[in-house]
Amino acid sequence: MERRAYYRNPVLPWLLIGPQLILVLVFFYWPTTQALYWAFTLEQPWGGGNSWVWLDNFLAIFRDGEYWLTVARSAFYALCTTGLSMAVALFLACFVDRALKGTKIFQSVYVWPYAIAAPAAGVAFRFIFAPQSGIVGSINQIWPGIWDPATNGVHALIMIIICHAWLGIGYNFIFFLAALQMIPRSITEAGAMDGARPVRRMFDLQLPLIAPTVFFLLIMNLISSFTDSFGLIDTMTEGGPVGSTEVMVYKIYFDGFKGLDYSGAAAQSIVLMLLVIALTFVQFKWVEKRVHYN
Amino acid sequence: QTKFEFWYGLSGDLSERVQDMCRGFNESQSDYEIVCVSQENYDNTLQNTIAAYRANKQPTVTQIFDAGTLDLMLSGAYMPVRQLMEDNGYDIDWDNYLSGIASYFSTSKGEMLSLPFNNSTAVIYYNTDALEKVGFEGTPQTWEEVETVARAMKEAGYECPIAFDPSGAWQWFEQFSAIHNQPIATKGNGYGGLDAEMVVSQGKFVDQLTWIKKMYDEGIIVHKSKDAGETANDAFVNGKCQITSSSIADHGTFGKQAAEGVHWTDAMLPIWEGTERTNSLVGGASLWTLKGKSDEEYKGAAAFFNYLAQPEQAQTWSTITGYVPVTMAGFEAMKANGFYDGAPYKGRELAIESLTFTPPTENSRGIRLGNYASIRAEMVKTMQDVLFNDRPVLEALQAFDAKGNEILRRFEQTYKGAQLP
Amino acid sequence: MIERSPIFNFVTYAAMTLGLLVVLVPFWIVIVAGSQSLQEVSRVPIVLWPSSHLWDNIGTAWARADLGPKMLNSLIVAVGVTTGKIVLASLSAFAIVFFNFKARMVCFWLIFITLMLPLEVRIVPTYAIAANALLPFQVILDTLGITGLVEAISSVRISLEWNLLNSYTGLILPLVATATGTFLYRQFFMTIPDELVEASKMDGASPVRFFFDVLLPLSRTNMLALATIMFVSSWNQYLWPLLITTDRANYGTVVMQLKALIPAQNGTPDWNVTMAGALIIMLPPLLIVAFMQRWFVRGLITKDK
Amino acid sequence: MAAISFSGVKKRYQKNDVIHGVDVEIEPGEFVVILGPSGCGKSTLLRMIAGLEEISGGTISIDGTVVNELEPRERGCAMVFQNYALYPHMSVRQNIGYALKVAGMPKAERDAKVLKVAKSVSLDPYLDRKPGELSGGQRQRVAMARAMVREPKVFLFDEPFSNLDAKLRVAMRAEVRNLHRSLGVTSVFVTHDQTEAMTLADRLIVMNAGIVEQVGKPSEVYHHPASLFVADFIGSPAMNLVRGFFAEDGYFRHGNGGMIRLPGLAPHHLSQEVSVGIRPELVRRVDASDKNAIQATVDYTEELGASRLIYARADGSTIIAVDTRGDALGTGMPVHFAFDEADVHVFSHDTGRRLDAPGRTHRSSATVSA
Amino acid sequence: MAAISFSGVKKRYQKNDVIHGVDVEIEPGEFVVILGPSGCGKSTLLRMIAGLEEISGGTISIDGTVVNELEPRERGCAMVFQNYALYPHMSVRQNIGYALKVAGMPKAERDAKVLKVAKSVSLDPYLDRKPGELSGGQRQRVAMARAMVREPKVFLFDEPFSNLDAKLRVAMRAEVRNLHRSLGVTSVFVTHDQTEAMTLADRLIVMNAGIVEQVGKPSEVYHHPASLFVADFIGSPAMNLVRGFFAEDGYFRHGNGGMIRLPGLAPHHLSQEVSVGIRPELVRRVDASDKNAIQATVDYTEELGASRLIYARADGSTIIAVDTRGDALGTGMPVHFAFDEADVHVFSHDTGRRLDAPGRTHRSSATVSA
Ligand SMILES: Nc1ncnc2c1ncn2[C@@H]1O[C@H](COP(=O)(O)OP(=O)(O)OP(=O)(O)O)[C@@H](O)[C@H]1O
Ligand SMILES: Nc1ncnc2c1ncn2[C@@H]1O[C@H](COP(=O)(O)OP(=O)(O)OP(=O)(O)O)[C@@H](O)[C@H]1O
Ligand SMILES: O=P(O)(O)OC[C@H](O)CO
Ligand SMILES: [Mg+2]
Ligand SMILES: [Mg+2]
Repeated sequence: MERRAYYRNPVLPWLLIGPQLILVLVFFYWPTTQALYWAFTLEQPWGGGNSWVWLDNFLAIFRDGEYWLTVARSAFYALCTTGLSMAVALFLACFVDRALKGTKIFQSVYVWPYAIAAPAAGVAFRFIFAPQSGIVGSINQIWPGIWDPATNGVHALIMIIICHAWLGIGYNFIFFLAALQMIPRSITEAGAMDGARPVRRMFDLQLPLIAPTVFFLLIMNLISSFTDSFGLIDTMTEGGPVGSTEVMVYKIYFDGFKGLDYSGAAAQSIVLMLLVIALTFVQFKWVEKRVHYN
Repeated sequence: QTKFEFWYGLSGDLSERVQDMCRGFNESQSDYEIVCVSQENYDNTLQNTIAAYRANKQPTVTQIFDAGTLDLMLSGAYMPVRQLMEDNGYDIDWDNYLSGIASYFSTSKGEMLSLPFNNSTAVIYYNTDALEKVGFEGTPQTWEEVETVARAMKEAGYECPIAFDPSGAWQWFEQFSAIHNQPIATKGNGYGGLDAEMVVSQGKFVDQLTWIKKMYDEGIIVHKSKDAGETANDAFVNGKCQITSSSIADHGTFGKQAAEGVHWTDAMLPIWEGTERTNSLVGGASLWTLKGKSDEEYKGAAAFFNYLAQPEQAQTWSTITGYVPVTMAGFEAMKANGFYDGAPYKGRELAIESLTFTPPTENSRGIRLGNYASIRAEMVKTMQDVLFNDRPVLEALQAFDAKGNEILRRFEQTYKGAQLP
Repeated sequence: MIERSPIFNFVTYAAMTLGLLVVLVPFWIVIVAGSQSLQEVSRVPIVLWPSSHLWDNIGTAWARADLGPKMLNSLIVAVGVTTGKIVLASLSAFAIVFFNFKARMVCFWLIFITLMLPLEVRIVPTYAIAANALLPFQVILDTLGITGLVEAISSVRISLEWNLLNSYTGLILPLVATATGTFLYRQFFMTIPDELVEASKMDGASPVRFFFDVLLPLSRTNMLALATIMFVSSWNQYLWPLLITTDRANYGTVVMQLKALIPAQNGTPDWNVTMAGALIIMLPPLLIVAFMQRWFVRGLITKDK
Repeated sequence: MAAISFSGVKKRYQKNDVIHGVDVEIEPGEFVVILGPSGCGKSTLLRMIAGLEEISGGTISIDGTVVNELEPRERGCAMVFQNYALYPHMSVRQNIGYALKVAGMPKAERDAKVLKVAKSVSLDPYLDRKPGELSGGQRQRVAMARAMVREPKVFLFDEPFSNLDAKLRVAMRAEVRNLHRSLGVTSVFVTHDQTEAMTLADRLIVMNAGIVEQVGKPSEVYHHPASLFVADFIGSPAMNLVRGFFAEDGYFRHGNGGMIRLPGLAPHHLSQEVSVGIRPELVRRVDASDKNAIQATVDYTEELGASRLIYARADGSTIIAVDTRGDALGTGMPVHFAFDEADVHVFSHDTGRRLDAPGRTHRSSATVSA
Repeated sequence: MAAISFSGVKKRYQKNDVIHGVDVEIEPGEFVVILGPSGCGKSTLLRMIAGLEEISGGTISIDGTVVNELEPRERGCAMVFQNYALYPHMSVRQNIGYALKVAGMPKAERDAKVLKVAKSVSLDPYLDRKPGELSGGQRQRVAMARAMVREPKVFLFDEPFSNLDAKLRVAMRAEVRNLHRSLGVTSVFVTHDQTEAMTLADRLIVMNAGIVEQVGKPSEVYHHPASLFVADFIGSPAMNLVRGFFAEDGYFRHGNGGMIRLPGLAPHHLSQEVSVGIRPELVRRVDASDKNAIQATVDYTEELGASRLIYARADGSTIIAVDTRGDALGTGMPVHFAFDEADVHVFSHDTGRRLDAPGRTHRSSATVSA
């Protein structure tokens, strides 16, 4: 949308936008440039100096089987949390969209998980899923060892995925509900007149019509799976056992700040940033083509 | 009055003891005020020190664990302790330090770079009631005996004969290698240069880990860790587990925390029958003075070091924790006092005995590997991998060596051209 | 809705109730466990009904994790970030939307790109600046030769330094720098009809006057929405405070303290204390979201268009 | 048998009644237009036929079957929505064929049918476009094709032209008329636009506030409004209406004090408050000499091109007249009007219903007699 | 001296010219309406007066001062926007008083002035409401009061009624008219609604595609359109227009093969392609016996209540006529039309301009002669 009414002033806009630009330059562009520099050098942990190594850092991570495992794990993690969270949220939004009496109460509670800090949820879910504690513990009493995220990597991953998905429910729900409510009621009614039953309408009409939202959420969830996962993993498993819950962000943190390999971490960071930019770019391409209601 | 900071990596009870110490120093004089900040654990202390140093906000004194020693040595970020003390007019008898300890923190020429402070070694702890129950007199000295008593305990209904925490790579792996005179890396565990290579998969630790795995599968060794909700130490002091291996530093804590009715004792780490025991590795940490502070602050630091070196202080510190006295004189004095003869301190002398069992060999004098903290973390993963994921031991250790070599090469490249001091 | 059969209605309520359980059970467990004694919480299976020890546990957690000063820190950071974002975002969005200057789109994209990359993703780069936030300017001055020039003239060596480690500035500023707010404001400003701008021009108002008299009052609800979102997200920050504060005692935030509350750090599996601690830590943002629901939902939604 | 029959149909939303009991029969093949002001319940009534709205009371039958409890898909109605409600993500072909697809018709058969219908409304060149790529008129036609393809028993239209511009509306009106003529399917069309209603309807249902005011042919409704509401609502400019009493002297005395001689009507409506009305186009401008002339003062005139509207005041009431005489009139000038008593309508003020003198029917079509 | 004068005013956006050079003088106190189809540049022209749009070429003067370079606030214009553009967060009082506040007028003085203006448009009971709490017509009045309070030299209106419903439009029309009459300020009013334009204007400016097609009184524009565009654009239903040639035999032969006898016009327009037109209301329905009768076949009719439109075909062209006779006509029935030659307009096909026979002026107002 282009505006018609503008102000013209040679100085004022710069004064207005200046502070923000400075912050962005200082905390984003400069550091990113510097990280880029790190990624092409070997930086001494104590900052004593560095040497230019061209693409060695990138080659090192790309040659590292474990790195690819982490990438694959991140992808798996992202897909699972995204899928699970969006499915639950969509399911709820569809029913809430029927707007029966009292729906408002359900609706407002569904938003709550949005407010919870990932580490807080992590701590809570860690208790819920602790093998010896009271909730899952009873199952373990019946079948000993059936659930043990402390030693079983798969269990640990499942535990984090569930927690992450839970955290995302609120956000996804809001967007789905808004998208569903934005569909003109007459389209649903036209579907009903055409003989389609609710489930059929869901798949033939509502889902395709909220496709842009689905896609937007897909991207936002994928991005959030790179970010929120840190707090969860750090409070729940610290990447273990045996690195089975180590995802890309966690590895960056771990290699960089725990392993003191700033250069390797910087290279990983650059890769991750490119990945996220690529995802966002894909979304924008899609949004351009988004469906319009007439 | 000059204020200066001291960061340390102890927490819980030990952290309280450090604070006592700091208070003592502050009360003993009025020129300086030391501010002691706990960074929770050794890893954090190293990381935070580095972060702070890069930001020019470093403390004057920081406590760095054994595994970070080489990192510090090459950092160029420290002021050698010997020089510090000389500059400020303190005369310290550097030769009085236990030789194993001194060599860990000194250059190849013997110059001490950091001040040994809380030093330890690993021992094994037994629940004496459990030993009694299975009819074992004294304490097992070999792994064969350990296996026998542990099996017997299992028979006798103890659910957790041996507590094992994979994050205890130090005691289970490094100390094992040292007392069995096994190299971890070539070039004398790195003392010979930055180009050392890992050799763990070629030594006795392969069998040791195989044994651990076997015991674990039989339920004789039980996994206890923070992740699992209870650490090995906690399980031991609660009486849930009967045998554990840990630092002598915990001797004091165990004494305080042992649940009612839990009786315990310690022993030198067991060795396998048919092997010669070598001295064990010095553990714990030393105090490093960082560059970039004012002369006044250095004066304070020197005064603090001097305070710590006073025989009374050294003795108090050893008493309230389990850390060994770091000077010959201190040890002799305490022995002469009869400190080690009765409860609750009996057993601590074993640490010194272990540390000085033989003159240090190439493999037991210490570890001089770059970014060793990361290598140790890899060992933790490796042990978990074997235990939890049934990864074949040899394969796992070969992978560990490979990974370790990567870290070493990276370190070598990062400090290209640097010489070990 | 068209199909109004009672069965379908029943299915709807059943599904919604199921959803309610999914969302609420974790909260419930936190409250239940947080109110039990050590014995109760260690019981297997656990009794899923609150007990009477909530205050004790909160007290213990409060002391153990030193939550008093940490709460204050969290509050300072959250309020600081929120205010900073709102001020900067509204000003820059105003410039981008209502002024026709050449670099408008360039500025927009410069800011916008940062939106795609949350702090966690660019943690290493951002950390690189923590030591001295003014380094970029120093480098610019150095390369332009200004440093040398000034030194030659006045024999004062310009050395800009601004350390962020262990400071509120360090906790706040990098978070303020993200583009979310600018973007939200831009979206909102775009919906202001041209005629309103023109009417104010006809009425003789200057741009600044327009901003304060018309734009700000109109964006009140948006401001609330944005404030809620920002408050929640900055309160919930974890990784950045973790890195930037080595001095946890003085600059730690509550969320960082969660880890300190997990049992096995201290021996006994006193999950009751942990949960009580988690409860107070998650409460402030939860309350805000619950109360501001109406506005913040609107704010969230406008984010995507 | 009626195609659609309403019997005592009521609708209530929560607390407020919206339809107060409608009884109407719609004959097979008829084109019925429901006309009324905004909010009077037109859409509600239509949507009750379609099954999109529950019926709170009474029954609706289609082809003799009570449909109250049937789902929309079971009623055999097709509907054209105000904003067309096309499926924006489907091509024209898919839009038109969706109902058939849902019904499980094989693809080949379906495509043939869609093509046939599309041709009949000249949409065949656009079958692969999305609705977003069509003009307003074309979209409108897709909506109609979608309704037609199901061969419904009843066509329902809810203000289908309200989003179109004036020119297109006229064109679409013609299309709907042709469509109805060629298919002969019973149709119900809702609008609040008089011109649309008048030009399309076989029969009009005029509604007001949930009540059916009049049912009848358009000309009947125009010339013979059954109630004060209809008289006022239909026709633009609106009918001149004044309230007052007839007196025995043959005069009508209105509220503002003036009087009009209406000797033919007066005797029949004595002693009750009534409103009398006459359409502006039946008010003739006459010379001052005309014996029945009412004198008035010009308030203002509105130029309409072919004619002009005169707003004038006489005895405190405003009179609107359509003037086709060429001579200009300025504000404040005197002007004279006359009309035929036969063109005057009388309504009870109490009931709002039309009052016809016994044995007298209003002439059913107007003649301009200037 | 003209209140507003345009001299060679041009506007170009990036690449495309939107106003191609306008020269018009607006007299003090005049009410001028700019009328034209959507996109023809009406708003652009108005906004150039207001100073909201830069002037790309030519000059605009207000009261003799060239205002090209002045800021909006310096031009002494007030504007009423299409959607009113009220400040939604301010009360009516604040809305009206905002310009005064910006100008720095003390509160007491300001309040008095606002009250006075508000009273004059009957807004005083609503002074403390927000625009959201007002009806459409009230908002409209706030917009006007806001413009009035500044006592501008010129009032500008940009389609101020386009968001109102039909009844309200008529009422607001009257208000604007009264306002203008009582204030006597020069006003420029933009609309694309003919009725609005015709009924409001002292003078009309008809625009098309950035060009002024005609400037004149409403009746002049209606009865004497200066171009084919104006002829076609003004009037509803539109003028009947056919293209063809006049022949020496006194006949007009149109493109579809038919011919019409126009002996009076033919000699003047020989050998050039022209369009001839006649307004539907000047086409009389006559009996078959009428000597000038043109025979046609009814296509369909549209009932308008007072009258009906007949759409018929004769010789391949469509003729629209307004019929007020009472007898019904069905599709396909024959019908006969006649008209006066004097009512016929002739336009050059090349230039689109009106062609008048030398010495002949079109009679300036129509008389229905049925
Ligand atoms: N879902 C609803 N809940 C409550 N009242 C409603 C609902 N839908 C409609 N109404 C009310 O019912 C009355 C009739 O509405 P309806 O939509 O049938 O009017 P309409 O004649 O179609 O008007 P329009 O010409 O504006 O479309 C209105 O007063 C409206 O406010
Ligand atoms: N900012 C702009 N940039 C480019 N072209 C523009 C701009 N504003 C208007 N136009 C073009 O100028 C022409 C005239 O626009 P204007 O708004 O004056 O039309 P209008 O006569 O007021 O139409 P309407 O009745 O639809 O309001 C249109 O073709 C329009 O597309
Ligand atoms: O627990 P401590 O202090 O004896 O130290 C053990 C190890 O040496 C740490 O690396
Ligand atoms: Mg309706
Ligand atoms: Mg316009």
